[in-house]
Amino acid sequence: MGGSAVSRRLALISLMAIAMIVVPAVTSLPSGISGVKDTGCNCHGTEADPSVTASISGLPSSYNASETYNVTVSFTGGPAIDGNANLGGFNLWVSEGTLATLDSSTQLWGPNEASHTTEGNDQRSWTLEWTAPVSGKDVDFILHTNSVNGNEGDGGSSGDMWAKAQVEVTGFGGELPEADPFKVLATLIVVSSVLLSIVVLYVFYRNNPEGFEWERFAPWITEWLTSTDHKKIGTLYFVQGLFFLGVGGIMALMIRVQLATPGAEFISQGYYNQFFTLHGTTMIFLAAMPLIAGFANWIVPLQIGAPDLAFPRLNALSFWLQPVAALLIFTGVFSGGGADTGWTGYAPYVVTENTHAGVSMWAAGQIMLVASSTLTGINFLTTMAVMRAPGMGWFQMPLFTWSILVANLMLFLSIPAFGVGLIQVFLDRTIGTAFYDVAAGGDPLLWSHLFWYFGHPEVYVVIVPAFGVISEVIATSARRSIFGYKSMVYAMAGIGLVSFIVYGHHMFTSGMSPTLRFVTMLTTMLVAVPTGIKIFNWLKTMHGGSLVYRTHTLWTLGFLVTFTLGGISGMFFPSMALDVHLHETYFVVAHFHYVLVGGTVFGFFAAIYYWYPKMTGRMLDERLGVLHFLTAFISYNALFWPMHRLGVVGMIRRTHTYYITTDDFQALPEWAADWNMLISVSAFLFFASNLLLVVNMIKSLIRGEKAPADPWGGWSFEWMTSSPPPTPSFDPHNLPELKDANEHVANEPSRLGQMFRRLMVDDDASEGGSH
Amino acid sequence: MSNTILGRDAYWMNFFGLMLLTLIEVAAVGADLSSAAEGFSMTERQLTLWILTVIAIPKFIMIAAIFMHLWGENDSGILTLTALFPAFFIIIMILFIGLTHPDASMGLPDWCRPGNYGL
Amino acid sequence: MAGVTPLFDAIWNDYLMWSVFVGAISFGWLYHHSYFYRAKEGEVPNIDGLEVGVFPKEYDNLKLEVTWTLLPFILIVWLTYISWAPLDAVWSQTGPDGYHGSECQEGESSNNYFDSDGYVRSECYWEIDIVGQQWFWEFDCNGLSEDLCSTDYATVEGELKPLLTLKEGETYLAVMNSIDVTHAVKNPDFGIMEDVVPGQETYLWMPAVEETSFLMLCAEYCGDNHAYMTAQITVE
Amino acid sequence: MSADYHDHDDHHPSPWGPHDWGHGAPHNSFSPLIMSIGCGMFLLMLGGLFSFGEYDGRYLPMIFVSLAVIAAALIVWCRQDMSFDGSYEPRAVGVPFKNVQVRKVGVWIFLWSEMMIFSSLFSTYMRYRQGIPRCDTVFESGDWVEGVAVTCFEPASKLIASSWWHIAPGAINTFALIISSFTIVQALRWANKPVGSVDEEVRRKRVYRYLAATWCLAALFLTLKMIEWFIGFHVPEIGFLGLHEHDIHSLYSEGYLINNDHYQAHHYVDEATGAHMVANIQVSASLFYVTTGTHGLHVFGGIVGLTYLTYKAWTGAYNPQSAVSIEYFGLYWHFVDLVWVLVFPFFYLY
Repeated sequence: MGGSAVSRRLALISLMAIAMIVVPAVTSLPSGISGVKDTGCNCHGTEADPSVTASISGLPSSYNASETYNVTVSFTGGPAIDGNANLGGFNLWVSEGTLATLDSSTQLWGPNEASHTTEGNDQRSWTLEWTAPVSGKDVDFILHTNSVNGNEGDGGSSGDMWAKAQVEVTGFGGELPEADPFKVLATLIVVSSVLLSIVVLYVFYRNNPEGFEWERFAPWITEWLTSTDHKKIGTLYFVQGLFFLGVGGIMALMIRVQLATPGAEFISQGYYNQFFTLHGTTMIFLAAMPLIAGFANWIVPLQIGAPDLAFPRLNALSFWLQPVAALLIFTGVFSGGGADTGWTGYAPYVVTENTHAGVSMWAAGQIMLVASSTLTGINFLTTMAVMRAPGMGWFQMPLFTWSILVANLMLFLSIPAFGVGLIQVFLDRTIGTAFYDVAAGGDPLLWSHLFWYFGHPEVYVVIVPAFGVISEVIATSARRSIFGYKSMVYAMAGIGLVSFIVYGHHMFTSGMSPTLRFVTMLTTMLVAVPTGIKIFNWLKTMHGGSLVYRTHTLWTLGFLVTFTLGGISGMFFPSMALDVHLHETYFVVAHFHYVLVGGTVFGFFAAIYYWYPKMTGRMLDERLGVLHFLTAFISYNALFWPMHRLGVVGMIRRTHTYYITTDDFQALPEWAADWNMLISVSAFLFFASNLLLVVNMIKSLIRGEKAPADPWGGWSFEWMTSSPPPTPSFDPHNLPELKDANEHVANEPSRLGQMFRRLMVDDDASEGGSH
Repeated sequence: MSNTILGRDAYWMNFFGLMLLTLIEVAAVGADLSSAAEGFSMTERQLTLWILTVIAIPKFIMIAAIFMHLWGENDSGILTLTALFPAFFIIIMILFIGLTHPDASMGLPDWCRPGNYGL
Repeated sequence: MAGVTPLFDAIWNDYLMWSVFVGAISFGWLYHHSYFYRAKEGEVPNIDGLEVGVFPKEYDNLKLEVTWTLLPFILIVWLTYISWAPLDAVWSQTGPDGYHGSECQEGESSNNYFDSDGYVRSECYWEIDIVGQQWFWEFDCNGLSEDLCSTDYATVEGELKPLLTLKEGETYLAVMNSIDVTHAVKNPDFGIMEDVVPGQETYLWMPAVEETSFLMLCAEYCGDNHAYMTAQITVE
Repeated sequence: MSADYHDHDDHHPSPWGPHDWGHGAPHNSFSPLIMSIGCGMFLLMLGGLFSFGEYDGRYLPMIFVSLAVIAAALIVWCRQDMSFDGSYEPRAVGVPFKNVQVRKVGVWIFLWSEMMIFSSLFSTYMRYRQGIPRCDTVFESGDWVEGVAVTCFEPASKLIASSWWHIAPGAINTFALIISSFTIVQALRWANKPVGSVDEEVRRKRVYRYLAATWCLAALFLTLKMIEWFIGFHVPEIGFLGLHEHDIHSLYSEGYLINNDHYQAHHYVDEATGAHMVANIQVSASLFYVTTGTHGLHVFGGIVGLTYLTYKAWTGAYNPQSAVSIEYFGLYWHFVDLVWVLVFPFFYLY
């Protein structure tokens, strides 16, 4: 704000200084005039003379972008009379667009300043070409003309007169002038607050149709802002997750429109680069993780029979850090310079000054998300370790709870590495430390290591909870207990453990230590084993069952198809000869969207259809649900399946455009353009089909059927409570007790269990553990 | 509070032990160890590093065991196990991030190459 | 299907075969069970007697579970083996033990040929430099003769881009460096890529086995003009 | 939703005020919301205050505003906890933490993430320490030209461990932290003495004095750190100790800075030619300041916690029923000490 005013003033002063320096030059009249825009034409006398009239013609009242106009500048009056050796000269300055000469009577001082030449000083009018800018800003034309008498005395200028004319051509108002980031951010906060307030008031009104009174509204809204109840916080997470799923989806659509045809200019590369960066960051951190956290908040305490989480206030803090962090991450977008580093934010690009300004806040927002995840981790790990209802041993925990346990363990232990990396980047970008300054010896690969040490567990963090959902849904839908409960648990734990030693496969072509590349190539192959166990166990669960087809059953079967495909395509990457070609191509994009959309998102769609009645007490519409599944499943596959083929023929990620083979060089085959069009169309269909889910949820809230306590016939504790459950979810003084249909196991700890038991605090220890 | 070391109060004993070890550390850095280092055929700096590392370990254990109650309480056993849980992940991090060094792909060591095994 | 390089194709086909095999088993199983074990009209049975608040009857079979732990394990051991085999070729070392010998002396030729496994072997190689910079590539032939390696400019979609001309039948080792941020050389027709990292040299084997002319791309995001950071490589 | 809310209305204390810890219903709080906003503001303003090392003072007032917001949130948080008297101290059920206090398990799990944070910092340190040649090695090799900066690793210990006086603040800090670890277990011990075995007024005084001593030691730690980093100190002439009057320069005035790419030190002067070696030490300085600074921030966090504990102890709130609260804080505090046990040798001595 102040800075730009100061620099504008400085620019003005320096312009004036330059003008004064060139004064001697401009007085040598016949060769042209320059630098008179601000000082006025002092080359022929000090004052403008009213007897001379300058005029500009040929300009439209408002221009079209990039169109070229012929501009004629002329003057009348003054001492210029026919027969003089020289008649006059001019200087034309435009604020926007570019000038060009048409003949030798004019010359350019720059793209926006022109004058006459020695040849042209015997004319009274000159014609130039002006190409309008694309910006759409209003354009000023400033013209100075001399009318000269052609004498030689006094350096040729005595008795000459000059005039000034100014014309403004209005633009089409296209691009906004550069905005002040903080003003824009403030405006956006105000606007979104207003929108949010309207929504909140409407929801309040629906709940209290008898009327709006502050006495009723204040405690209601305070309750939502301050609640530490796991169910309310779960709902808040859920709303945030769905909102950003939409935001991330819209950014994906922008990307797809741009890529629908080769060489398109739908969005500029600056925006494209922001969109793919924020699409990744949003989808992983602001959509997938909050959706998972939402379900974990809602379901985990209910499933283990706990009244609430262990640290409810920390839980509230975990949530509230997220919307604020989201605001920081998007700060740059509001001011036109969102982060453009890719969600991986590779160093040293991420710390260079020619990144967009939003990168700093992108890092800052993620630091807050790291804090949020850390608090969530403490909370959930403690809750699951200490607050299971009587009778519920580790191996009686429902599989969804197990999946949240494994996911939180991975997240909790890996995210500090990311946090440290982000802090290094943030400090590099603010106070100027040199962690990733290559000239100072910084190692760009350190960031990749810290990022992927977290990043690989992270992608399992978002997929493992979906495993839990699928395990619950498929068992309930098949009316069976899950096949191989223990091997399911061991497989999940195995995935969790392996995730920490495989991350190097993201860096196979990065110049990382070759030994580590080799080691992670071997370990990456191992991932297939526990994943395979899980898939086969799910399939076997259906065996001898009686599959009741509901919407969540459909999503689960859909998950099994897409996740298996995603798993298989994942096996191509640890093979080095394949990886050096497939790395950074659309084959990778296809793979991780098959796992993250076909896995996580499908899993959580199943979870929505499965647990929504429990959360709201209202059933969802099955017909709409089936329609949602069918349209989404088909458009999803049409969206991501072709990407495999595009990747193999060499289409790379994160580029604003792609090249089709021409006569001169080989690039993508011609059909690649058609396939991209197909992908883009499918993307819109996929997005639209998911709106059905939103419609379904709203419809259910307004006039859904009342849900019973156990609509699907599940066994775990959440089905014991009413729909929706009371607060606190279970009476702390009268916790439910889990019975076991297998009587033989409960009281016989295994050898490992006996070891634990020796280490544990005895029941009869007086005031066990205290001092 | 019944814990004792050599018949004296554990906190006090631990405190004195820690002070002593820290004094040794400071002394090891300040003292001229070059002649001793030659005896171990290493540079003085290496010897200092070894002394510092070796002393850091008992200090670490003493603080964890006595002050953080990982020794001698009812819940010490299970909490020690809890405290050690991240060890695997820390080791992986130090091996993979702390101790690797960037190199070109052709620097793949022989033991990773099939050709080395005649395959 | 791919037709990238003989080495890529060989492993790709193996992998594709095993993928189809695994996919066929999984999907056959899935489709069969989801149809055959569907609930009949109006029927809501409770096969394992699920009951709220009761941990359900265990349903497992150790032999089966061990089977589908071991079989995939054996499969991945096999896949690891076939992926390991080309490591010597993909990340070949220099010198007589490597697939591309030592650096060529003047007058020598790489004489590229395919061995029985589909790997390119050469008698010696030529060293060239590739330098990445926001947002263009720079080639340096290191003084090699015109017919072995030459640099020029070509027009790619209306923009002037660097052109590198290599000789068919020769093998090149690209010594790569970046002067600002991380880039990556991606040569789709050679089926290879490797990052170009500032402050560190990386290497890339480029065996020019057949005549072609293709676009070299930047595959690591490097800033505004990333998508347009291309160059043309011609093998003739 | 609003319906069942009203059922609980009467039990709900204000979200600003002290909690009623006696009943199990959720305790509402404004603190999380305010703290999040404060943290967001702080990071935003920090991004305005510094940009690639350029300082812009216009954002400074907002930094203080955001810190005030965070402080307000902390005050609300602590105010709600003041009413906590230890009567509501749930214990774990089931394997493996059976009978252990829930909050103790929570603190230990929190320490996992602290361990990973410092492991990440140490991994960074190891990688750079190995990967970048040491300045003294480069200097001795003679592989440098005067006036052209050499990129090399200059450990801070080169300055700090150069004399007894230089290392004094760090060494005193080491002892300060060990003593503070000891004072806090003493506070715990006094709070834990069975009721009746000790006069309650004596207990109150002992507990809060030990906690206050811990507070002072933590403050001493940070003060000495600032002296070592930025201020330096003066050694007077003391004849009978053989001391000469001289100044001990701070790291700042020695030019050991995160943005110094032209570092010169007296020990990098070639005696034969008088040529200075100029070094780019930004990475080593960044590592030193950020790692020890992260530790220092943990000490600062400890001071914040100790302020609350000391105040609560002054009101006489700690007795055997509620003493475990001191232990939970103590676990964190000892962990900070443990980290120093590693930071001190590797950043100050080696």
